[in-house]
Amino acid sequence: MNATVFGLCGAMAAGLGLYGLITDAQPLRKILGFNLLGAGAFLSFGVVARRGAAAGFGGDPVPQALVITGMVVAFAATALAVALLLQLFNTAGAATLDTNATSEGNDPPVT
Amino acid sequence: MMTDFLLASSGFVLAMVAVGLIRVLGGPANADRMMAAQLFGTGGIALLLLMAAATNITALVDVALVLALLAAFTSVAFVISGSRSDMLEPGAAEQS
Amino acid sequence: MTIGFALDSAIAVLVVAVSCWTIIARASFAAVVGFVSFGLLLTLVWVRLDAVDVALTEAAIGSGLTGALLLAAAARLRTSEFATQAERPSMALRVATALLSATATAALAGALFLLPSPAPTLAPAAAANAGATGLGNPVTNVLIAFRAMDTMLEKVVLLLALVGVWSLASDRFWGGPPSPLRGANTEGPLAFLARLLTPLGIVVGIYILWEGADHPGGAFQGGTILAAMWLLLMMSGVANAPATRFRSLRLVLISGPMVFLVIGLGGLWLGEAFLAYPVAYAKPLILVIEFVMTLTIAVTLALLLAGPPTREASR
Amino acid sequence: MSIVLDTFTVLAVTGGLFFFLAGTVGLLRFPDPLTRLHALTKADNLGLGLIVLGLLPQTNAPVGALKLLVAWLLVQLSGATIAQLIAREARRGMPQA
Repeated sequence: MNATVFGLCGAMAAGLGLYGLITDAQPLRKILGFNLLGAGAFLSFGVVARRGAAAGFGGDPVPQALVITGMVVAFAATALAVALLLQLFNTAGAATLDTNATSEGNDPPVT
Repeated sequence: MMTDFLLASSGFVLAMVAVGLIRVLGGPANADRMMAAQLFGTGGIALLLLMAAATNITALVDVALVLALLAAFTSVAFVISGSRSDMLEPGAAEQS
Repeated sequence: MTIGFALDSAIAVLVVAVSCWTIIARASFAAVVGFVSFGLLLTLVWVRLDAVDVALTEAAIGSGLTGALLLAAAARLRTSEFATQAERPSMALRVATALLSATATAALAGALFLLPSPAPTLAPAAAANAGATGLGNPVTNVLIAFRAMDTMLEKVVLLLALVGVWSLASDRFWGGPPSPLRGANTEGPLAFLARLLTPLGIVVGIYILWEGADHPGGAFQGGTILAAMWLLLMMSGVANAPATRFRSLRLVLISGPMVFLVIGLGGLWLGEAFLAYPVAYAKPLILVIEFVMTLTIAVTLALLLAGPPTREASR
Repeated sequence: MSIVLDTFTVLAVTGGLFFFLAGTVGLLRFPDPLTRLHALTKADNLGLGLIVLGLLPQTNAPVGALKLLVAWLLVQLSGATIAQLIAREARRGMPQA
């Protein structure tokens, strides 16, 4: 069945996203990895929806609706994460999660 | 027969987009990378329109419309952030 | 069918290749461009999975808005990028992570392969109850009627995320406008494009909302297109980002969840259940919710992307 | 009648595919961003135009044909302007590259 190809592809995207999320030191790249992980999970769920094709629909509409809701929530979470990251950059002068690097560096300007 | 021709045509356009995408992502200049959204703006839309005609799902034309709008929006975002990161280039480029 | 299978396989290989690029690319800008391409390719995947509603959402939010957000962040963080690149984790950690990721992939793929053969589905139930709302699009039915609670709470999540972003502003900027989204040279072609594209985009956005009743489309997709058009005006310098203290702006932000809540409580008051629409008025009520929600989604998404207020509110 | 229309579709779509091929070859072979941009925007837009033209007889409602034309118009409008914006970026980066 054709949908299986995309299931495999979603699983691989999720795995790659997880790898990037853990190993990449840059917070922005972690956010990218997290989005990749989420997209892979949505895609896998989309394959489940496709398997549930019945009653004249091309797929089960319930998982499809949940994926749409999930995408909007993922965007909201990404926007908040990016705003936090930019705030970190503005106050600490570097976008890094390494606690030693920020405490050694110049004192953050108080706003 | 017509269906097969249209589907095969969309496969051909996909191959062209794939080759172009590999070329464009590799750079070397950021200006090259900015072309990625443009590539989907023409190739992706041609692909969707061919698929819509092949499968008789007319809603795919709506997807093509949305993609056309959002590809333009993303291209503008590319150009603006690209030009901003170029403004910061002296310093950043020399450190590396 | 074989042509279709070849097409699907080619798309799948391309998706995996682009996600690899997103992880391994050296420069963040290149990685984000890879991610945007990934989103655009996913749109094709959703089309091939016969989930056109999801394809529209992916094209609009997944690649469009998320891409613009991450691109702007990559541009801002450019100076800090090379310093952080040095902090690479040890080889042992990377190998362990690779193993963990491979296991996760295998588990996910295995779960999909081991799915029971006539897969469990709610499609017949959704088809049987479609008459209760009078709408022809099953996905809109699920979103607005059958699982309306999810959709309402998701509006609240969007609002909370915006409150979170705004609360990062320092006290003296509270209520002021966010930073301008403008680029280096906005005069000329960009302003021309924004003026030309926005009216067309608004028509397409409303059309997608309207289509959502019976065909793929709806409030999310329409709202995102409207948000993108507003952002285009801001990025090209034709419009300015609004001060966040405006009453009217805040009213639009809360009107979506509020209308949902009021109609939901109305269902309770009429003796049925929370969010149960009286059958005779189901369709007009749903249209009211969808229309108000589109406006709220458009404004919330655009402001989420614009970020926290960074300038003092002018009196 | 339908044979004539189908032949027209096949011819126009094949012509469109040819221009997509030409654009991709240009993208691969041309030496700098400006010429590559030229290959991408000119050839692909012509290719899309021919494909839209070829698909017009296959639509079964006037609204469908209208939407095809609107999609093409949108790409034309945005493509022309964005090509110019990217070209500016490419030219600013040229001396170093």
